[in-house]
Amino acid sequence: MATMTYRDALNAALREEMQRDEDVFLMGEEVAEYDGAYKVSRGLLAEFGPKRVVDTPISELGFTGIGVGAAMVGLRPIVEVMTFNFALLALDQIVNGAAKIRYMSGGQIGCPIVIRGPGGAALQLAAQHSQAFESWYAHIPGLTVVMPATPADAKGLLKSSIRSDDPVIFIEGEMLYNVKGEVPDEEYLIPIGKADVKREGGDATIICHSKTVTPALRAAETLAADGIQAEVIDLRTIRPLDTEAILASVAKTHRVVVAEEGWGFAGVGAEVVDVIQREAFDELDAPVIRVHQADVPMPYNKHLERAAKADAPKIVAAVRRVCYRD
Amino acid sequence: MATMTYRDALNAALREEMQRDEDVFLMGEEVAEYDGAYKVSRGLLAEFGPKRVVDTPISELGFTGIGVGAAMVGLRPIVEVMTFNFALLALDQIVNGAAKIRYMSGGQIGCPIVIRGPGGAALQLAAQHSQAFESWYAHIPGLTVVMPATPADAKGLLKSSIRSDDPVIFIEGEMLYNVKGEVPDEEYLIPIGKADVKREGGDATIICHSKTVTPALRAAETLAADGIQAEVIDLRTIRPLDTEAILASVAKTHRVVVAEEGWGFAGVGAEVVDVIQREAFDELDAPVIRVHQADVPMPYNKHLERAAKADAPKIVAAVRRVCYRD
Amino acid sequence: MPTSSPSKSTPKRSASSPPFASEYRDWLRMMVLIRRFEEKAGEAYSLGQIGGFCHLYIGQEALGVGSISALAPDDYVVSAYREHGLALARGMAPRAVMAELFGKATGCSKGKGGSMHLFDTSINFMGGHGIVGGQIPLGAGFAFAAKYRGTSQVSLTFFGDAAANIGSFHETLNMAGLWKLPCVFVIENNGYGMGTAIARAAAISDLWQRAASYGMPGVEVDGQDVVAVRLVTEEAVARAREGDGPTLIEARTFRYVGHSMSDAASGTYRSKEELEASRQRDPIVLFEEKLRGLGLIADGDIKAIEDEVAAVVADAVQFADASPDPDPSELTTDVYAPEGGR
Amino acid sequence: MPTSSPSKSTPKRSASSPPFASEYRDWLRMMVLIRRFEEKAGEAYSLGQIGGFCHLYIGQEALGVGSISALAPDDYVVSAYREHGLALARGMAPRAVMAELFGKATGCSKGKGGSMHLFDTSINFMGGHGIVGGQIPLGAGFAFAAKYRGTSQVSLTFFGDAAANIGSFHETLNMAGLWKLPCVFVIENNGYGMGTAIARAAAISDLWQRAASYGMPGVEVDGQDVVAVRLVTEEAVARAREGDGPTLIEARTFRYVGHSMSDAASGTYRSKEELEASRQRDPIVLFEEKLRGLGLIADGDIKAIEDEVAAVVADAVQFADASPDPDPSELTTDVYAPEGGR
Ligand SMILES: Cc1ncc(C[n+]2csc(CCOP(=O)(O)OP(=O)(O)O)c2C)c(N)n1
Ligand SMILES: Cc1ncc(C[n+]2csc(CCOP(=O)(O)OP(=O)(O)O)c2C)c(N)n1
Ligand SMILES: [Mg+2]
Ligand SMILES: [Mg+2]
Repeated sequence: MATMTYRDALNAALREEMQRDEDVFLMGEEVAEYDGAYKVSRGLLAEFGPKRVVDTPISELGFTGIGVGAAMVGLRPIVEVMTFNFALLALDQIVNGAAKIRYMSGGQIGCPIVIRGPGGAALQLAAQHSQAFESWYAHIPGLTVVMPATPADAKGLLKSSIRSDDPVIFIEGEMLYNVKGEVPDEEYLIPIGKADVKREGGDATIICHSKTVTPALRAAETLAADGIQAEVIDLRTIRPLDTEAILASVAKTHRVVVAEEGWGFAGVGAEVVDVIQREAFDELDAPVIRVHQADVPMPYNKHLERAAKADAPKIVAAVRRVCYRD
Repeated sequence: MATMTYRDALNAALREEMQRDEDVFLMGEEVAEYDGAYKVSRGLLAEFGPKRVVDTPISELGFTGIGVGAAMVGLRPIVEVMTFNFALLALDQIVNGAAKIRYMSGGQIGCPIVIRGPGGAALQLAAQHSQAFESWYAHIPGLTVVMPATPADAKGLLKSSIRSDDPVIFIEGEMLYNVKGEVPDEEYLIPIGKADVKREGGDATIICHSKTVTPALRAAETLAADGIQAEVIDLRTIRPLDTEAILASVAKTHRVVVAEEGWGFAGVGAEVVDVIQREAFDELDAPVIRVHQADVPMPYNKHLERAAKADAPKIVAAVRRVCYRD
Repeated sequence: MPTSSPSKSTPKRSASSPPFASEYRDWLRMMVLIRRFEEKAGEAYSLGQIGGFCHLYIGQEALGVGSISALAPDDYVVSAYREHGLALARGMAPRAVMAELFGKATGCSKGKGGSMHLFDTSINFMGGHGIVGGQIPLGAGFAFAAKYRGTSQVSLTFFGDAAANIGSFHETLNMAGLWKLPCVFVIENNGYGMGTAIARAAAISDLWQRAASYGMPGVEVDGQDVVAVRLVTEEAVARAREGDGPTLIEARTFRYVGHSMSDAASGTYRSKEELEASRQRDPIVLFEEKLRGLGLIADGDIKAIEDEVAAVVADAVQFADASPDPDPSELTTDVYAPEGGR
Repeated sequence: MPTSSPSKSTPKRSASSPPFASEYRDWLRMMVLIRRFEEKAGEAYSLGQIGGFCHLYIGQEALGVGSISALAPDDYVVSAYREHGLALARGMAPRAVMAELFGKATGCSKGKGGSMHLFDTSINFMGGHGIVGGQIPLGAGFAFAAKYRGTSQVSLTFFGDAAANIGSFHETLNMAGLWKLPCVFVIENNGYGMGTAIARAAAISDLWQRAASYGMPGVEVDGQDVVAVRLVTEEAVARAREGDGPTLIEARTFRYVGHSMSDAASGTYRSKEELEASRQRDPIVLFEEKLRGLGLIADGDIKAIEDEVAAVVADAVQFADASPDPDPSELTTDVYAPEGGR
């Protein structure tokens, strides 16, 4: 297995799928000549040329819609949004177009598009550039929402997403791009809709995804030193949610913390809580506790920002609470 | 008390607040010369003239942004979106502008805007015109989300919303406009953030808002005939959520159903469930059950549409389930 | 890229030596079919057989028929919600359209789409979209795909005058012009977006002039003259097919009916007089007169067309009415692909 | 409404009989201040004293200074994220700007906004916005409010060349033209949106021509010539103030630095040669030469300005560095109004 960054793993997935399928192309701001604002598409213009790696104007609604149109007639566009903050401008095409076209057309027209880019906060980018919208996308039937946390998951899930016949919202993270990890040398796919147990443990379950996986694992280390063995479940796909994996862990630990990067109100964690209390009501030994961003726009100041974010200490505290150890 | 429609109650609120405060104006598509696509603004152009009742082009992003700008310098715009489906196009101005300007400016600039119009489904308007986005807006700190179900609530809450110094998303309903109810003759305000017990009962709590209040009350009638006394809590405001009212009822009934019009995944109901299980874990005698739209884009065919929607029979069934009477 | 200076519909070919004589009867028949179909749809709506929103095409028939007649079979057509007439002009079966309006399983979208969401991939009729301007980037996307694949397909995108004020119009036309996509944009300028006259919504009233911002030709045409529309579209389609990029066509037309079934034809925002005046330029009457003048049809022909069309429309209604509703299981199908992916 | 034909910066007044001589020294000083301030900000960024994104204004100083000099004190200014220079030109205290970049409690936005979100209502500097095009409707909104209230205020809205391709540009300019709002739109055309040259993003390269779509005049001006920018803006502001509606100004300029601190000034998308060539038209050097030619300044003056400015900037940095971080309680304030409402 090679060790590579999350960025390079995504890059490899793009390259392999573009090699495999002539219908796959990449479009977005700065994806071609600039090699990507975050360099995820490095080298692809050189390899595939400007027909298949397309720089766009700053027109999120328009170029997403062009991607949706191209997908409706069978191409497989990968639309890079520079960050998902800017995809707010494209939501109409995603929600009213991509997500609904199959249904509205009575099954005649699919939309095999991937819309990808970084979501959530990086460092000190302030209120307009630090938003995690996964619960919004996951709210919408017709969409698939994928959020890998590791290089291996990023590669295998991006490949699966590109091959999906349905629109996939593929949310990465600026803070994840430099994360390193082992990636299999041979070709592989990771199925959409399957969570992954990133750490086993019998005392409590931490359910997390994307940028909260690393702090969750760190929290588990801290807790282990204190005699609490936490199981860490990385959702990987938000829609469809792997309720089976969630419930299996709850049946084992009976205590749950759900951590996510975004805001709390009607966040992904709320849905996870709902599933658990409904399907495993009698299994729970304590209420499920959630860790998420403070209910404020993201501040610029670095101390305030740190205070706003979900992090390992907050997860530790939450786990201690569900274990009645605080 | 006069009996009037929800539409007329809204109209009266608009008129009274425009009379009271010169800074209040109404803008949107067809609000002036056409008297409103759903006639909510009937007569306002005649009374207040084109300066204060402004027809706009079909430019949701642009005119919402103009409203946000006007609010930033102290006017009190009421922006009518013809339906909240179209407000998808304006989300950047709402989420990145209205909701954040106070915070980003360190408290210097407020945004006293009301964005209002019908949300959710009417009859057979199909997938793109039948969406309930309240959980999206409620996800965003900085926004207030108000959703009255009755004429009296509509009037009192719209007046409070117009007077609020913060941006308010005020979601009405095409299917509510003709609903009649008693409205006090004298001036009154209904505070934002307060739920209302629309029916008392000790056996189970039905938490609902907007278009699900009527079916919830109908369900309660049906259940009463069967010996189950359901309490019906109308949230009225989604953000901030009246957790106190919710918890008080849970403490009384120990059994809860949450009904909403929109989709389930990370819906308003998920948040309500989270609050209840976290704050009243030991009070619950059964898992909370949710009733919401089927997890599909809204179909056009009327039978399919009926099957997709939350309605009284589904609420009855859910209540019977939480009472272990199914 | 130089902007070719926009011209007021100066087609290369003249209609006086009729180049389309063999097609004229078909066009007339199609225009009459659309008119009668829409009248029936309006009736069915009043009877409660059709629900939701229903936007009729009455008055705009020449525009749809003339422009779509310029296409090859594998070209793409996409429109907003006022698309029954366009679907018929493109060749969709009247039965499938009417059944869709009735919400039946036999409808072109299996009863799930309804009036605003007609689709038929067998004729590349790509909808039927309900959000103003939403179909504009889709149309460019089909053109993008054609160019990507190196086919000679062209994409024809219809939208209303009011849609020319929305962001997706601007973003899409800019990219289409920049990338020289093979698409033709047709503004169906019926003078109003719902109840708002164009002069109250657009800072300039000659919308074709906006083409200059996007490095493409802009052309105005009389949308009530089916031949003029055909000629202008034909030129634009040829230009697109040859790789010379998009064209913006502004076709001036009228809708004789309300915005949708819940809106009166006149009264609030336009006067009875204005409506009556517009009827003086009825596209069907104009075309009949032209054909009569050319000696290409006689009274009997018109009667024959009307009779045939009446039968087709009656059959469509009867078919729609007799068709079953979708199976309840259809509620949850077609949300995701049954197989998952490649 | 007729579109007045756009002109290539033909100001009514001529700069040869200098009408602004009394202001020239202030303008030069401000341009130098911005240059030195930004250089320091760049340094502080490298030292980790400033975080997040940081977009410098170096090279564009004449544009900001010249245009803002045409405003009255209660006019509005709004911009994108490349706004440090505009905030200073509008009169924001260098201390307050630098402290905001440092994220300190003494910053103009209390350390909550940062580089992209500078605000100061005391001088009607309305931000600092991070979503491309997002500030354009806001600028029109301020103008709407001015017109609504019957004040004589004008709103000056800045945005980049790349922002002219986004929907909000189109929607806003249409409404501003339609309603004759008192606003002036300034395209800061520095040739690039991040790494994308304008010709690869816009179907036409003369963006001022887009004004014609909105019934307003479009003007191009040399953005490196502070006097020319002032004259053109002054005319547009007067037009707006008199109720004659908006103007679109395209000012051609250069940024000498990378898009943001994480982007190299040259190398990937533009050549060293291109960058060097642009430096031949440095706005500060050009203006110094002009003033020297007019005999309005001498070497000593420039030295004095540089010295004074260096002290101001050093003071700003020192102030920012010494200032406290916001109190932790600030995390949750300013989300909602403390009092609720009227
Ligand atoms: C984004 C959006 N805003 C508002 C509406 C409501 N609406 C439906 S049609 C329409 C008028 C459109 O007029 P025009 O584009 O001229 O087309 P026409 O109906 O005249 O054919 C409006 C405002 C919508 N569907 N989408
Ligand atoms: C809607 C949106 N898309 C993308 C971005 C990322 N982005 C920030 S600045 C920029 C380039 C803008 O260029 P231009 O408008 O010319 O202004 P300049 O930076 O040259 O001053 C981009 C793509 C953004 N902030 N907002
Ligand atoms: Mg129209
Ligand atoms: Mg630029």
